[in-house]
Amino acid sequence: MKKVINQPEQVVEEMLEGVALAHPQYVKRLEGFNVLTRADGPAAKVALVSGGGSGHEPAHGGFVGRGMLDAAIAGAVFTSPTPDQIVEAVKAVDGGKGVLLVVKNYTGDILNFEMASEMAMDEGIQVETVVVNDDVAVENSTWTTGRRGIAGTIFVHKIAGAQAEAGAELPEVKRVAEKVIANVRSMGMALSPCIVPAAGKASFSLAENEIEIGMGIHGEPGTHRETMRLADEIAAQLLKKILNDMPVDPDDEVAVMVNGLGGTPLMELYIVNRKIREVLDNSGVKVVKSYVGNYMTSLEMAGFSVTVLKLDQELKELLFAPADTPALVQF
Amino acid sequence: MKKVINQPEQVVEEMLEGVALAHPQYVKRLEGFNVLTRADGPAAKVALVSGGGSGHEPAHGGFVGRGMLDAAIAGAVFTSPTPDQIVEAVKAVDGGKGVLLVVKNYTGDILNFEMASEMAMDEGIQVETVVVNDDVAVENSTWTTGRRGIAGTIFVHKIAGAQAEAGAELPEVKRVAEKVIANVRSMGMALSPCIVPAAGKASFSLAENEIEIGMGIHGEPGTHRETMRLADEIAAQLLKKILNDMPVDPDDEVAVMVNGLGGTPLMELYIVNRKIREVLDNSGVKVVKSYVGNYMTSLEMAGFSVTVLKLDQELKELLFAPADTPALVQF
Amino acid sequence: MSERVVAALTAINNAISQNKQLLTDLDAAIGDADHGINMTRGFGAALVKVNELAAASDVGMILKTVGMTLIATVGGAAGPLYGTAFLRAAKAAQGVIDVDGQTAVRMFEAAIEGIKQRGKATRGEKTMLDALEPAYEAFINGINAEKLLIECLGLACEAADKGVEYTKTIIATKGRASYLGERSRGHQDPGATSSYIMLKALADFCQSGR
Amino acid sequence: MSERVVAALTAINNAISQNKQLLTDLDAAIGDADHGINMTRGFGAALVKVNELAAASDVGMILKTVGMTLIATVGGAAGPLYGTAFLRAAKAAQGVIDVDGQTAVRMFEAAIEGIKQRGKATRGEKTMLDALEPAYEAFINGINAEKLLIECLGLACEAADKGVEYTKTIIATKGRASYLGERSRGHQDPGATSSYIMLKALADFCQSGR
Ligand SMILES: Nc1ncnc2c1ncn2[C@@H]1O[C@H](COP(=O)(O)OP(=O)(O)O)[C@@H](O)[C@H]1O
Ligand SMILES: Nc1ncnc2c1ncn2[C@@H]1O[C@H](COP(=O)(O)OP(=O)(O)O)[C@@H](O)[C@H]1O
Ligand SMILES: [Mg+2]
Ligand SMILES: [Mg+2]
Ligand SMILES: [Mg+2]
Ligand SMILES: [Mg+2]
Repeated sequence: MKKVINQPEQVVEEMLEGVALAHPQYVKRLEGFNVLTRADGPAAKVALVSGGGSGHEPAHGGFVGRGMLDAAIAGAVFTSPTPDQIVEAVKAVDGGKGVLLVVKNYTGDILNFEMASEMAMDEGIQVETVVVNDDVAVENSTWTTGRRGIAGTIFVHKIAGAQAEAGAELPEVKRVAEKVIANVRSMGMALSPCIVPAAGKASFSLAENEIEIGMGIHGEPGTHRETMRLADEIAAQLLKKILNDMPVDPDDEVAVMVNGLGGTPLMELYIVNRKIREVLDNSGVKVVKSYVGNYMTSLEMAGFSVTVLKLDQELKELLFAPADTPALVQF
Repeated sequence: MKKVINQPEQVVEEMLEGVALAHPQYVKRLEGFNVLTRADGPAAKVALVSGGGSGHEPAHGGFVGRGMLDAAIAGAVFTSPTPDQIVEAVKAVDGGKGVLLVVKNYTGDILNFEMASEMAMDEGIQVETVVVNDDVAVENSTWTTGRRGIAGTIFVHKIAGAQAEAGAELPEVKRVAEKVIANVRSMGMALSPCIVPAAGKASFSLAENEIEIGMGIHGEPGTHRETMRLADEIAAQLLKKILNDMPVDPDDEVAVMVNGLGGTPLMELYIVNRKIREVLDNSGVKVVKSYVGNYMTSLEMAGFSVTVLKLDQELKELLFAPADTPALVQF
Repeated sequence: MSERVVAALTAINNAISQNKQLLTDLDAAIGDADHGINMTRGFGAALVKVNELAAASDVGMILKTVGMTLIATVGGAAGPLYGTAFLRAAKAAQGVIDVDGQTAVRMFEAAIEGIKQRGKATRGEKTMLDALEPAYEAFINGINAEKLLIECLGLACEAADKGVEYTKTIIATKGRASYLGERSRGHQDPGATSSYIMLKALADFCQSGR
Repeated sequence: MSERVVAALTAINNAISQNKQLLTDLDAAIGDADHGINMTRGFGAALVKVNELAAASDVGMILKTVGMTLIATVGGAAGPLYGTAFLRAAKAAQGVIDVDGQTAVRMFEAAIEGIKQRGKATRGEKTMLDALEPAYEAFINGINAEKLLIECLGLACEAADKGVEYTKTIIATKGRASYLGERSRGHQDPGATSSYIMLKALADFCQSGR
């Protein structure tokens, strides 16, 4: 394992210090907790709180700022944060209008945020929760835990964040968050594994010509392995799986995210974006906004995910609304 | 070699298509050339043109937009673009007030931009050139080609771009560009090599506990190898080399960039930023702006560079001026 | 008595940290490679807290401290689940100074109930429950047959061990491993394994007669 | 005649593309692993352009086409340098249909002059000049000694080969390899190597008597 770190046990702590020092105009560290909050908060608006294990940077701390999150809690690497940390984040940013928790659908995250939500409500704070489950790699079934939440989460932050910023009440913020969740689908693949610092070794290995399809964002194996193929073939395959799950009609408007998992050059993400657009453009679907880059990563893993978000007028306006955060600025 | 690409010979072409499709609000492809220009250009202002080999994404195309570049020319991977391409870029964006070429100090880039500049001047366009040479890894000497240009180049784009946007004349834009160059220093290191797509294999290999110090951005070996050490030690070592070359006084104001080479998790860059700040803060230097992320990469190489830019009032104002480009947005 | 409980917890903590790599490796195969790291961090912290308690603390107080600390330090799925288990066991042991067979049954049952309520899983879904439920059944059968507490613990361990083996034969339908579907078969569940390790450490501790 | 020049260029192009990997590997050691790729792309493009020329084109016209195409397709340091070399040689061969010894000397000299003006390097800096300058000297000595053109080319190749060997012993002070300092010693210069390969391909072509 070669990593630019000091002690593996200190990576989250030191990263948060580094973030707070780099972006004082956007975020501050909640003293004593692994929580980043907006530098200018709390505000008299619904607060958006998200988080999860670390190792997904810039998610989630990089999306704290105007028009997106009010706080992000950073767990240990790939480990959901604990309820006490979440509660502190909620208390720190509640401006009296309630808090929406944006949780990715993993047992750990669900349980910890659920406990935190109970604790915060005991203290009289209005708390609602939405669960993001955009990954179509795994079949949804009532007998399992359902689908994972991956890069589509960023769209929930962006759109619910804009809605909150606009002064909407908690139920209204929750409603658009759920509308995003109902209309966003993703799927990923990996060329190489990642290494959890404290584990010190890769959690799987791939042969020189092998790739993992249906990759999550925690170094866990995907749904299956395939032989390496052309970028265009892989991109088309992921997109097909997405559109099978969520059909998109000609003339529908969508946003696209081609998300790098951490170790993949931007050049390759743009090559993927080219193919995604070729397929969508040919079928008449209107891509009105594209995000290409590292948004929800998995440490140094090489690979990418594709996300499609189906838009209506409301979602589109909120997606195009300003955001001012360390990792996403748009005006 | 495992890469998300189609044909190695097509990577630049397909990447440029992908960029143009992703960011139509910012850039358009100059038909028939490997050139991205501002979507809204040319404007009646001094135009800034830069470029170089591909593989450094988001540099340079990602910095085309308001407040930074007017055009970027993309050569083959790690290969300076050719004069004909550069001339077309210059002609496309010249708004009658002349063009400043921002060139990194490599023989190939120098020669090709020089030929292009002669050709453009022959066609009656006012052209000036600045050469960025911020890398302190290699000793400067009149007997060699001098220092390389690396991540500090982004500060030249940002500041000269702001000056051009403000309506300054060509000599004034050139003057601030040269002021940045005189006040910016960088140094990098690598944990792993990168693979030029058409070459198909890594240009060097490092043992599990080895790192390259003084790394450039073209997969070339650095100045020497060392045994892997703590992030804090490496960060302090690079910073020391930078400050030896360009002393900074207590109370001086500086900007810092911790630049990922492509394959390094953002988490690690923030850990480095923490140490850089510890050293600078302790010595009383005022870091007024920080950039942490992938700005000038070397394909999938793992590693990072540190850049320090010494500011005066003029540079500071121009650095803080708005920019609106695919890879850097600030307001 | 509280010293004995603390000593037992110390033994459990040692067993967990000795198996940190094993648990992490098992989690790497079908999860996210953090189970051993998380459990080691959590139990280490719990031990520190427990050692800070007043000497006169009852078993309930001690276990409550463990539960609270696990919840605040383990994270992931295992944190809330094991944390809840200890909190529930603590409730069943409120005011208790000496754990007899019947109390132990109530504590064990409450712990499992807590895990089931939190995690909404049942046996056969490739989770810690596949070790804990058979262990509980063996334990209560032993108690009902009026065997010694230490024998009952031995039976529980055997059953948990078999449960761990069983997890290799099934696919996961709860927790992170469930995303692997068929691919999760053939692998041993990390949570079931950590449950077995804790039971075994407890049994060995009691066996060692102190 | 123009057919013979095109055939010679075809031979050079073949030699370059056969050595693509070698040139790239040499560049990987002390540069950026693109020299073979760039040269192959450039000469391939030049051949296409040259084959589009009118059959009656003079040598100057053909070489000018090569030079222009190299400049527009090679990129990097080698593109402007070799491109300029061919353009200068083309000037010296303007209107020429048959290249005799004296014309060859003038072309060769002009080419090297062009490289020196563009690149501002001199012999001993570990560049293509370390192959080309000795080759030129051997060539002109041969011509002055009134040897056959084909013999002179052979002498030039021998000298270039020695020059390539010599580049292994020195450190680079020009071009990308100069950033390596002492570390560049022991490695053979890719540009000197491609110069040798071109000369050798030309000599072999003339030798083969067509
Ligand atoms: N719903 C559940 N009920 C009971 N146990 C569960 C449940 N989900 C997961 N587990 C247990 O948790 C273990 C994983 O714990 P851990 O790796 O610490 O958490 P995470 O999966 O969040 O990384 C699994 O091996 C399984 O035994
Ligand atoms: N200033 C110079 N004068 C002459 N030859 C040079 C000069 N700089 C570099 N070269 C030659 O160019 C070769 C490298 O070419 P190439 O790899 O194509 O370009 P780049 O270095 O831009 O990648 C070197 O091996 C050297 O022989
Ligand atoms: Mg986890
Ligand atoms: Mg090059
Ligand atoms: Mg786990
Ligand atoms: Mg080269």
